[in-house]
Amino acid sequence: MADMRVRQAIVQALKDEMTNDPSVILFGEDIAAAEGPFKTSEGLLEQFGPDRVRDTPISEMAFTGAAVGAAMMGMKPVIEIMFMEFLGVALDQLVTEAAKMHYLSNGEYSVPMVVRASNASGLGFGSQHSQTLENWVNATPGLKVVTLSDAQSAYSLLRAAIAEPNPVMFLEPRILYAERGSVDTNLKMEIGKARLLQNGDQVTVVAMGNMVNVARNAIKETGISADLIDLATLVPWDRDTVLNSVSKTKRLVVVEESPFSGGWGNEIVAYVSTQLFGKLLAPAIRISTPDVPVPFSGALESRFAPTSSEVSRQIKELVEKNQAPKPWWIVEGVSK
Amino acid sequence: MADMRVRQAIVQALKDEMTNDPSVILFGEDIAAAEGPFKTSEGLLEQFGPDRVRDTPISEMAFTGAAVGAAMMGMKPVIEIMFMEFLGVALDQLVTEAAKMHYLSNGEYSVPMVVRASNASGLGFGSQHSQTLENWVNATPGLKVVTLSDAQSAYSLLRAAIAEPNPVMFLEPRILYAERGSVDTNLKMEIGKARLLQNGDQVTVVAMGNMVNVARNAIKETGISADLIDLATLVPWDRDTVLNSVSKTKRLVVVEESPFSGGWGNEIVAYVSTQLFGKLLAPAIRISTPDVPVPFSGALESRFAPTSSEVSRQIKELVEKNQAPKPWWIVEGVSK
Amino acid sequence: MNTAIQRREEVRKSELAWYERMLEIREFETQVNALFASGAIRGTTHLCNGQEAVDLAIASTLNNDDVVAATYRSHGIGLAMGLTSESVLAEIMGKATGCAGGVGGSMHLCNKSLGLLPTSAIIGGGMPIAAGAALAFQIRKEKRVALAMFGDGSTNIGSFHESMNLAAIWKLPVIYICDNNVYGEYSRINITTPIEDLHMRAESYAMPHEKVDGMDIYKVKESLANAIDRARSGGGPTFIEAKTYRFSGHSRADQALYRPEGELEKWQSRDPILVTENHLIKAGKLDSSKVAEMKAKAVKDMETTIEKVQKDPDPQINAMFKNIWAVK
Amino acid sequence: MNTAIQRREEVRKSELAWYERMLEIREFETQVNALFASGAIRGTTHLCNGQEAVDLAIASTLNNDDVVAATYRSHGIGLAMGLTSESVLAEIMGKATGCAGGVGGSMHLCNKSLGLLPTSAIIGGGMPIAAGAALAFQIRKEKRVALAMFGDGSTNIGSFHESMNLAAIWKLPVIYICDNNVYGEYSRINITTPIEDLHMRAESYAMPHEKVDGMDIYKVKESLANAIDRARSGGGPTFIEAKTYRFSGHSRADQALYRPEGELEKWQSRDPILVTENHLIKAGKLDSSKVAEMKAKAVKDMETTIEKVQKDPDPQINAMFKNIWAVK
Ligand SMILES: Cc1ncc(C[n+]2csc(CCOP(=O)(O)OP(=O)(O)O)c2C)c(N)n1
Ligand SMILES: Cc1ncc(C[n+]2csc(CCOP(=O)(O)OP(=O)(O)O)c2C)c(N)n1
Ligand SMILES: [Mg+2]
Ligand SMILES: [Mg+2]
Repeated sequence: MADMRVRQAIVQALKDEMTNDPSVILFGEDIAAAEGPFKTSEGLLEQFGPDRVRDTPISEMAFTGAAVGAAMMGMKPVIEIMFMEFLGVALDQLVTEAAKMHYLSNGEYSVPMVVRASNASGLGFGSQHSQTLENWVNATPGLKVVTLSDAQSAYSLLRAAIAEPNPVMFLEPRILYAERGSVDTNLKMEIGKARLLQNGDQVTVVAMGNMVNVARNAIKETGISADLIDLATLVPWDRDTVLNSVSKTKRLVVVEESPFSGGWGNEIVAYVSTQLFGKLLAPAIRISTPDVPVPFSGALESRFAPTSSEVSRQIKELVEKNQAPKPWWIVEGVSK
Repeated sequence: MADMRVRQAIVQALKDEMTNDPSVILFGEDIAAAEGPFKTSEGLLEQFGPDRVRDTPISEMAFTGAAVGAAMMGMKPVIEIMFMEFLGVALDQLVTEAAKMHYLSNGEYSVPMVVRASNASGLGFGSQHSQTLENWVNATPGLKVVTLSDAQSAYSLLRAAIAEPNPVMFLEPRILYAERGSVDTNLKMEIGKARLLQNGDQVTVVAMGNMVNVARNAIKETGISADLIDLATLVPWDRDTVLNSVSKTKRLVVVEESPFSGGWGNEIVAYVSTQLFGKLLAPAIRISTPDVPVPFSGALESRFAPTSSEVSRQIKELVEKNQAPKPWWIVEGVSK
Repeated sequence: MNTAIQRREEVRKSELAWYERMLEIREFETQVNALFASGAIRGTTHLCNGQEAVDLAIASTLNNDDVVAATYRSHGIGLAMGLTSESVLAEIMGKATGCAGGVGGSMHLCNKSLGLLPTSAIIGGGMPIAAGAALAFQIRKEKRVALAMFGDGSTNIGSFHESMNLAAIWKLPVIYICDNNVYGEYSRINITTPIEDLHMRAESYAMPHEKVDGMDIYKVKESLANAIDRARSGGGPTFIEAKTYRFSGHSRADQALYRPEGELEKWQSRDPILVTENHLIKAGKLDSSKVAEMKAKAVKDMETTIEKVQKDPDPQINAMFKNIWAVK
Repeated sequence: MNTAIQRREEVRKSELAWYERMLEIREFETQVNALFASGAIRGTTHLCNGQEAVDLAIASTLNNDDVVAATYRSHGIGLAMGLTSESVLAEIMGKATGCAGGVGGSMHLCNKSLGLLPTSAIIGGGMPIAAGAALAFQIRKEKRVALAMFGDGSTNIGSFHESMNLAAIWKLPVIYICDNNVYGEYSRINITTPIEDLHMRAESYAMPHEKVDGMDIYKVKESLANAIDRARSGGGPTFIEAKTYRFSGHSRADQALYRPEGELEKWQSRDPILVTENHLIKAGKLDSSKVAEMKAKAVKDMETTIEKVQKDPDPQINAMFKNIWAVK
């Protein structure tokens, strides 16, 4: 067990996989000599040399595509998309090429690559550098999607992602890079398995990324007895764990940092509502961001993603009244 | 009232808007001299000249961005992305630039542009030319998303999209281009309004694009009395119309051509399940594609998107048993 | 040795096999066109008539363990590299026996043993992938090369620029070869592109480049051989522009009525098959009776192929669910 | 006339105003840096120290109704074009009084009356947008031009290539100006780009191009004026590479320790402010006491600005919900 920051856990995972497997290579913008804009590749150039750790030009399409090609030739590239938004200039290679290669080659080629990308709000990076954007990669058969929520999952899930024989989108909420946590480097986590972080019986709270931490605090504030599930993998998500939990608690709250309209939480709420029809005590609900671009000003951004007080208010109301609470922007009447 | 093919309705809408408003311009690959790969700009170069109707290089990022810039200067560009997949090389301009310009300019600039794109399966174009991909543009505050389902909506919704002061993603299921229908050129449709196509009381069926037609046939086959709603606008979708209908019928079926995991129908099912909790007779369900890339072979592709027999089977089962039916690939045990 | 590799060996060893293969390809495309017209094939298809010399040059000059990232205009390169007519036609017809089991179709051919990566239907799709394959070879110090093929119109996509730059700065063993067949879909290259000699674009990346007569397999091979040598010996990438011409329309529906008068005929007088034929006749390796015999054989073989493939089974429904996720 | 336009007129009319504005920008960036360091500002910021000549050349040479698509490195061009220090600082501090009401931040400045499009934080974001603005001017036969600014590293993004090609083939009245400040983030340009003179890339598009000393506003203006003339008279786009240097790190956290020894100092000896100063002194428009006075004023003004802006109100919570959807 070691205490480390999330960014260090990422470095450690990369280091351990690179040590074990010479086919693991890294590239991205300023990840080598500068050790990464978020210091997530500290020491790796020095340890593994310039062949395996490379700085790229500002060419996301080219280097994402290069990862596809290298992976098809048996390497395991781990590339860094500095801010998730930059996939907007390179999405083709991930969704339309990488995800379909195994299929289109009749199973002959596979694409064991990992695309790491920082995402989400909270640090004052503005509308074009703060989105979550899971939708861009969701609903793409052939592509797995994973999000870290703490140092342990950073370490264990990134290792699992690198070991995967399929392309994996690995999302790293930027706001967590500096967070500390204890890491057991022997702990394995499986892609496709949710993490049941906390046990309770009144409500199931499902979250991903930093919303896991927000939800944890919110649950504590309410004093309500809750199952807290870190979904961790969005594709393919762990239907069993979620269904089992909600079958027990009979209430579901999804806490997500994505827009009220169209966010990934709809998938969870819809599936559970359909499957457990007639068995729930309260409507399954989502706590999300409002339908707005991420605002810069701290006065606004601090309320953009669900806060623990908003989450605790909604959980409390749901459990007490068995009715769907309204989001804060409706309650406060500020969205019109 | 005129009888025309969907592709002709598109031409007519473009022509009428271009006649009314000299700021409407068109560009895209082979849309001018060749009159469009799907003949959706027939006669327009001849009528409006090469300044307003332009062929572009194979440069989706550049010409999508050019539409953004021209729109900000007061033009109304309508561009054609031949196959929706090609947005994978240009998504940035639509989602990260166009959709946020009004916000980031404090309301000073607006971006009245339309991106037309053909999408969906059924014609043997294979995995990289047959996807629906609504997710790429969903959940993007500032960007509207519309899908035509017949000649009338092709005409009326395209005109509405061009008149919109915001960027609009206008989706055209390719398989419908040759379909005929009667078109009233005086009929206005509003973006954001669903179309209630058929009235019934046992179930509400919500669909978009060609699935509207599939659903219509399916309903007929079952003999069940159903509300059929063409959602038409995905962002912002018409919550009122759907809620009103389901409040009446107490059953909801969403028929969508997008993957079981992550498809847009989750939004509808989740919202309705939450809002009408305790008021439904049966679980709200989705009928979707399986989680596979679009296969080429006719033997496979013919079953990829929901068929009318699959839809009627599921609707019947839902109405009769008030339980969620299993999709065909589970029933037949072929997906493992 | 599987049939595909055997067929590859043929074109790597014998000049006559180039000619034979070109005839096979031409007949294949002719019949595919007819099958489409008759409704026996669905979807779309992009014929390579006029461009066979480039396909054969690539297949016969690369080693078996080199790799090729090609495009939707894939039949010629697939057959040249060694795919059998049966497996290509079956793929185009969506049969279980197709080289991708029928899930790919005309735009997506593939064969790992030949180094034919799944061909991409997205403009610019294969260019960075080839760079990445070359990166793997470079890191592992293998003397293999990757090659990306694409058309003239594709030199206007961002991926072209980024891939060329990346390949150049990393000195990757990759060859970019542009089949300049004068048209991108229905647009003549001059409508979309302000320069004529596309190979000059390599200057932006300090990358060696060359223009070559794409109708003459001997010339294309010479140029390719130099580029391959350079790549294998650590000299980095090369950009080759092969001047060819698309004898058919862009895809099946296209009659290519937009061509300036006489353009097609001018280029047809330099038909790559004719050019090869003349070479071989001059070298005493071919005569007119042999030509007639080989042409007749190509027609006959294709008849047999069609007959066979038409009886091949469709994929079973569970084929749709296979090969989505790789397993360790 | 609003203050912003008045400020724009100043730099369009007087050489001394260029110098004054450069001092203002330099002091602005110095104080922004300090405010970041002190924690008074959140997020990130990209200073333009060393690049002021290009900003002023653009602002003073373009007409008021021309438009500029710039980047996250936006403070200098914003101030040069006429935004007040208050409105820029307020934006950077997320105040309601910011030029984008505080929702934008350091990377997103905007002012329609000045023709400053919302600056983009995406590499390559503004390049096609500028082409599109120019397209509007061309179609409406207005004699306006659009200009896109970007850095050296940004010439490796696909959007650069596509935009240049589109602008060239359509002969759009657009000017592409590359601030080659030697670095893209922490990477020296030679690490990512195989050629040194980036303007040569315009050859791929048969586009006129020029390299210019970016530390000398007079030279940049001359080059720009030619390009603008060409654009206004229907001659199409131009690519200008201004050789400058980034005196600061890439963004606030960056100490730029990766610079080769002496490089910064070499460039600092050609500080654009110094170069302008020398020009003006030589022309008799400035002397050392005036210099001292103007510098002191810049410092004083910025102090006032900071004091004022710090007291400005935060946006109200409903600001988050405004201006998402345009209404007819
Ligand atoms: C990103 C993208 N944009 C557009 C298309 C549609 N498209 C298919 S082929 C083609 C023309 C390509 O021309 P060229 O590069 O000259 O190749 P050729 O077809 O002549 O072999 C176009 C525009 C596509 N497949 N991908
Ligand atoms: C598509 C995209 N990729 C990467 C980035 C991250 N990024 C921001 S600034 C920058 C360096 C740009 O360098 P250059 O073009 O030289 O401009 P400069 O910052 O020197 O003005 C990078 C890589 C981005 N904003 N957008
Ligand atoms: Mg071509
Ligand atoms: Mg730079």
